[in-house]
Amino acid sequence: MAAEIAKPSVSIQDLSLNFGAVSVLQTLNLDVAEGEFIVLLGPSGCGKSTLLNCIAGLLDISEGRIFIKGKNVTWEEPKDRGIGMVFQSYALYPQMTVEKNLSFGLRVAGVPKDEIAKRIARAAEILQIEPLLQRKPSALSGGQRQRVAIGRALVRDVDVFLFDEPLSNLDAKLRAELRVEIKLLHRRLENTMIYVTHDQIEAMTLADRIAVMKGGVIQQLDAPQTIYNRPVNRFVAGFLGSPAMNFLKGRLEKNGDGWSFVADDLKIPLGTYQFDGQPEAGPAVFGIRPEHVSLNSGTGWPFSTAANVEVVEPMGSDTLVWLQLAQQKFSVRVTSERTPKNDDAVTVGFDPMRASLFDAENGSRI
Amino acid sequence: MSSSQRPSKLFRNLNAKVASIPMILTALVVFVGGTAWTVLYSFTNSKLLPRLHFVGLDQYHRLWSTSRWLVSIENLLIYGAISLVFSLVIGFLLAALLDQKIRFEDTFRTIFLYPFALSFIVTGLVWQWLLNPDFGIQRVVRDLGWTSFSFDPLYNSSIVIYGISIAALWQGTGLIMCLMLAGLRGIDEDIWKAARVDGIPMWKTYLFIVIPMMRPVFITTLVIIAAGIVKVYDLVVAQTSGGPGIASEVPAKYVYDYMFFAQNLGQGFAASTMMLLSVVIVIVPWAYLEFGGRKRG
Amino acid sequence: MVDVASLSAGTEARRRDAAGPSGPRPRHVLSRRNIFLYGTLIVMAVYYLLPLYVMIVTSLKGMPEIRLGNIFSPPVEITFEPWVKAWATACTGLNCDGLSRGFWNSVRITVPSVLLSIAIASVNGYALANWRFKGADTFFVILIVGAFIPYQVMIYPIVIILREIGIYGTLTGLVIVHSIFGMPILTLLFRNYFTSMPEELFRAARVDGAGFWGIYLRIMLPMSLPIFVVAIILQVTGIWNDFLFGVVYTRPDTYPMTVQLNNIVNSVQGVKEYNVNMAATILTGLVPLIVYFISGKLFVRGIAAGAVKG
Amino acid sequence: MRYKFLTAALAVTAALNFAGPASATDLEVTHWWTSGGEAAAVAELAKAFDATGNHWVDGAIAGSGGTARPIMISRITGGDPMGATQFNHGRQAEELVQAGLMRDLTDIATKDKWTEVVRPKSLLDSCTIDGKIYCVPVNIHSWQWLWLSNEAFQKAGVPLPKDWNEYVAAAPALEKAGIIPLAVGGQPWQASGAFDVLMAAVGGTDTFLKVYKDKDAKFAGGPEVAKVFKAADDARKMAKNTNVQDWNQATNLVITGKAGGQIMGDWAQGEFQVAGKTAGKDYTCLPGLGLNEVIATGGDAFYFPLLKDEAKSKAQGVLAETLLDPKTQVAFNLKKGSLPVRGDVDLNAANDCMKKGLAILAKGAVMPWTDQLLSQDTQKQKEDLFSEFFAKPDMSLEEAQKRFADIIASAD
Repeated sequence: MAAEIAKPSVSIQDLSLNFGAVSVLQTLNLDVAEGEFIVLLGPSGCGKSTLLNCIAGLLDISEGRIFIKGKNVTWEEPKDRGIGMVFQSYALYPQMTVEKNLSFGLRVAGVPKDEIAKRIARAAEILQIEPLLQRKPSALSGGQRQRVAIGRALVRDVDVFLFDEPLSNLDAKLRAELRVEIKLLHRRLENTMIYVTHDQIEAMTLADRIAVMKGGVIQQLDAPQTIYNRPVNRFVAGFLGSPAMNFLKGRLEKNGDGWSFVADDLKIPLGTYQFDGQPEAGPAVFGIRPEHVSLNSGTGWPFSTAANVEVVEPMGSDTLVWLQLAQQKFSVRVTSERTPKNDDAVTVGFDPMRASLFDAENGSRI
Repeated sequence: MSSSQRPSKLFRNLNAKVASIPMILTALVVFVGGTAWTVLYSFTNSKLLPRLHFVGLDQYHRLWSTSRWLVSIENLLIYGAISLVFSLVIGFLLAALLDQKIRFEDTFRTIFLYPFALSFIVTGLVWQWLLNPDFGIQRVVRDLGWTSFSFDPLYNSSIVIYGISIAALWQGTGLIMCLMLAGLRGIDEDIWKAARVDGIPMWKTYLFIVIPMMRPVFITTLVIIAAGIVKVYDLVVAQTSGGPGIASEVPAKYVYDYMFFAQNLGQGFAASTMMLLSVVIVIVPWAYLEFGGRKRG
Repeated sequence: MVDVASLSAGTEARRRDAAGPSGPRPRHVLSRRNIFLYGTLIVMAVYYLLPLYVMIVTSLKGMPEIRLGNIFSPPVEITFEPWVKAWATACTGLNCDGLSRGFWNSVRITVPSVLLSIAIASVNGYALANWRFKGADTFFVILIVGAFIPYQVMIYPIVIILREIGIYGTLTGLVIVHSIFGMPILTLLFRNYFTSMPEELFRAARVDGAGFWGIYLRIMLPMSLPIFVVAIILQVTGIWNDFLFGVVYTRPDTYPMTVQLNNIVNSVQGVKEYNVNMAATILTGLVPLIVYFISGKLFVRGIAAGAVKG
Repeated sequence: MRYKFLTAALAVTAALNFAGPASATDLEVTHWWTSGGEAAAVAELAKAFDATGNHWVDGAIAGSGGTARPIMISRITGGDPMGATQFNHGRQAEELVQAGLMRDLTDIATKDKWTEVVRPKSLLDSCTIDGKIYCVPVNIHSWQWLWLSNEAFQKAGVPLPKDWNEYVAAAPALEKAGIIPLAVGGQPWQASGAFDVLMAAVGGTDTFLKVYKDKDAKFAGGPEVAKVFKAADDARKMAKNTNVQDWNQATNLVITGKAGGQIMGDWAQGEFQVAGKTAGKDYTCLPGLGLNEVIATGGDAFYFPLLKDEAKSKAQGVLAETLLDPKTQVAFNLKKGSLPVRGDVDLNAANDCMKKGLAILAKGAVMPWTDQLLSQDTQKQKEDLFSEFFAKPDMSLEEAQKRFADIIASAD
């Protein structure tokens, strides 16, 4: 996925944005390939929506350039950037029917009438909103409104779609449904899509690549699996995954040729772990996802140890088992059939190959 | 209210009913009762004191053949039209300007709104002073060398009502601006973004999207303005006392003058009944739509 | 931590389009938009400020200077004489104690009137929003329509009503009159505000066994500070500025300040003393102005809460 | 203030020597005398009343009778009466009396023989309703005066006119000198009053009575009255540059020589006096506009609402007698510029103009005034007509006279 993008659909170069003395985005670079589905993921306040607004031209940037389809659009008006945008609150014009909502921008732009009709018909067909065309937004359900909002982007006949948390206002069930629809839409249209969300499931399911953001900086830009399995720092590791990754505080020590992670009475040999560079001895954080740990499955693991069950949380198909490891909280995800009981003595085993080691100080992957 | 024959219903929500007694009394005794009383006595020839000596529609015949009443109605229409149009337009314009993420927004808003804190008496006196041809704007311009300059709306019969409107707008537009600004701020930021992405020019966004969205605000505002228009009285008294001649008379002043000054209560009641009638025609349907039918969502 | 490949691609592209625009869109301080925007605002601001300015400078001038000078020019010789006269010695008939007496009368009228009218209206609004009973809406519509009835229509009936109750001419009578005429708009404000509060709160309190007054005092009141502030501001300014009721329903020794202002300004003794008039005008407007300046933002926020969500 | 002048006087007389101990009682007295000269005059009444051991609580209501009267009536009908109040003529108090709200003063009047002291006797009739006396007249005010500024005529280089016609002839010269020929304030009653004065002076007493007393609408629309309208038209032209509202501001224009003259009642004299001007030297007065030297017997009167409080009722009696006390009469009327209601007082201190008035009064050349002849309602309609007439130069004489005749036709 790290291949160079020769002709990016959207290219952001050295973009910075300051509000007065507050730096919101810092020298940010991002290339999005033609037809790619990029998700900007991060906690609120990380600058993801701001970045999207910059791409749309709704916010003036402080430094840098933005290219869309190879054209420098840094100073262009939003309407001239060849983008369509879908908003969290739908932003439908409440006094207009669905049809008017879809056509208003086109009419203002002077698109011929039959062309408008054609585009609306197509969008309505794709989104299955034909029966709703004469209704006003107030007479639509949340899901229907969001379809119309998408439709408004669709009729603009543009190359790049921007989604600003489009599903956040919907309930869980609808959200899942529309998620699939957006995915289908992307497959059908093959447009470039940039999608902002704070929901990691949406990010994981939709994205070709995810850009995890924090503090106005892209922490990691990679395919979802890579981000999930090899987070570049502790923030990314902790932000993705539910239940969250286990973190054990301890030290990285060299013993003989190999390295091991030591925390309290625990000593984890790191023979199978792939270091990013040349490790150094010192304080470190050991992270491993609950589903990469097994319980009572023999001693065939590169590392195993005994522990007592503290709390059991059944989650339907799986169960989360909480233990104490090296005086620290540690969770293990097991299938429901193998659930232990409270206070059971168990054996914990895992392969450090699946773990992630982070610098204790700056949190970056070791 | 409820009759005592159905005690179970009567005692439901009893506290709420007890708490509403002042409102019910006000509504029934003062507003309905007072109005009915006034209407009833408008058919009498009451002079200084109310007396039930009915004279049919005499008072109304006389009212509509009195030139001062006709002038008053005409003035009210002009003043009303100016107030409605200009306070809505200026109020909205100011609000829209303030909504452009400008610097010193608070300062400007404070400046535009402060006259609203002042009474009509104060407003009238200040503008009387400013529009005084011997001391005010006319003199200042003349002193600058334009000696034929003439601006004396308060002393010119044909434009005096505009002079009053200037003062009224000064006092009242701040409030309208405030209402409009609140309305504008209540509009989803995303709507603006969507319109920009759609390439809709700002004025079209205001005209076709934002203003229609602000319909409730406009209605509230309209009603507030309309209420003020019908009641206009103190301002005229303070600024011109209806002069020159009868050029700036208004109905509320006619009512007052004939009730108390000419000691012809019947005539005053008839005039006020006419005012009521126009208010009722405009307001009742609105009030019922706005507050009566709609149930809590 | 940015993907290295993307970075290099970025560098590539940068080279490609080195000449293109970069950074913020050019915005000149003196752009046409800004000139129009601030130009309009400043012109309007001058229109709104001018009267206040003229009032102040006039009140600081002596009469000879007023007669000769220009109303906009600042006073050559500042004198506080007019202020002292307006406050303490201006005469109405034989009473030469200026506005000072009226000031205290206004305070005595305004404080109880504001408290009573707000107490009544907030309970009304609360009952209308949360405890609807049959017919409540009808009364409310009557009340709102009542707000449009010219006051002159009511003067006579109210005189009769107050006389029958036996409180005509008393302070109590005037306070009740203010409460009556403040009721429509205040009830509307409170009703809208309480309606906009989440109903779950109200339901939760009822489940907890709170009654009409319990919910009002313990749930609604503490959450309604903004609307109370608006109501207080509206009422203080409204009642302070009232002229008609003050003049009809009080006696001369309890005249409010506005009535005294009118008396002083209209008690022309020879020449109109514009400076004293202006000083008296400012003094009378001072209380509502101070209220307004102090409350500033709350005022605006409150209007949004009450009036707009109709 | 405006109504005070329209206030007709109710006649009455009396020299009261109210015996008996006066206990100190506060008595609120409402009135609308707030201009400089008026306030000074009221102070005399207050002083005299306080000297009886009671206390005059001043209830001045500025603005106009229009502002003040509703308050007074509201308070009387509303059950919160003041101790005494300045009021208009008998016709309006009639209803208050019929409602049983006013105090009958007959016993005091009889005891103190008011009928014998009050002069002219007609004043008493206006205070009498069904044979009972309900008010105390305090002065005689007459409207028919032309006040001229000597300085203005000097400046314009024309001799002082001796009557209205000469005055009209001198108007162009005054105008040329930058002087407003005639000052007429913006308050409606001033225009209406000026017209009535012209009616009495230009038309003559008979015309005046035929129109206002007999209410002969046909006559009012006829040629005799047309002459009066012609004179009113002259006045309108002469007054067109007056930019003031209040009557005393208009008087002030004359005092300062900015205007040539003013048609105004004798109360204007108080203003000249306060300004330190001397009759004959600084200003000149022409009763009856120099054409018809008659004095109208209008004036001010005090009414006493019926009170429950006995002490206050007693104080009312004291006030009633104080008002007619010869000393009070002199002090008050000198300040007020009006004539006393009793002939047995010494007015040596009176100035030129007052003496002219006294002389006419002594000759018995008196006539009733519109306030006694017309209802307040008719007066108001008349005011509306004439304030419009004076403010609108393009209103034709025919139209104005026709509307005037209509008002007279429906007058009561």
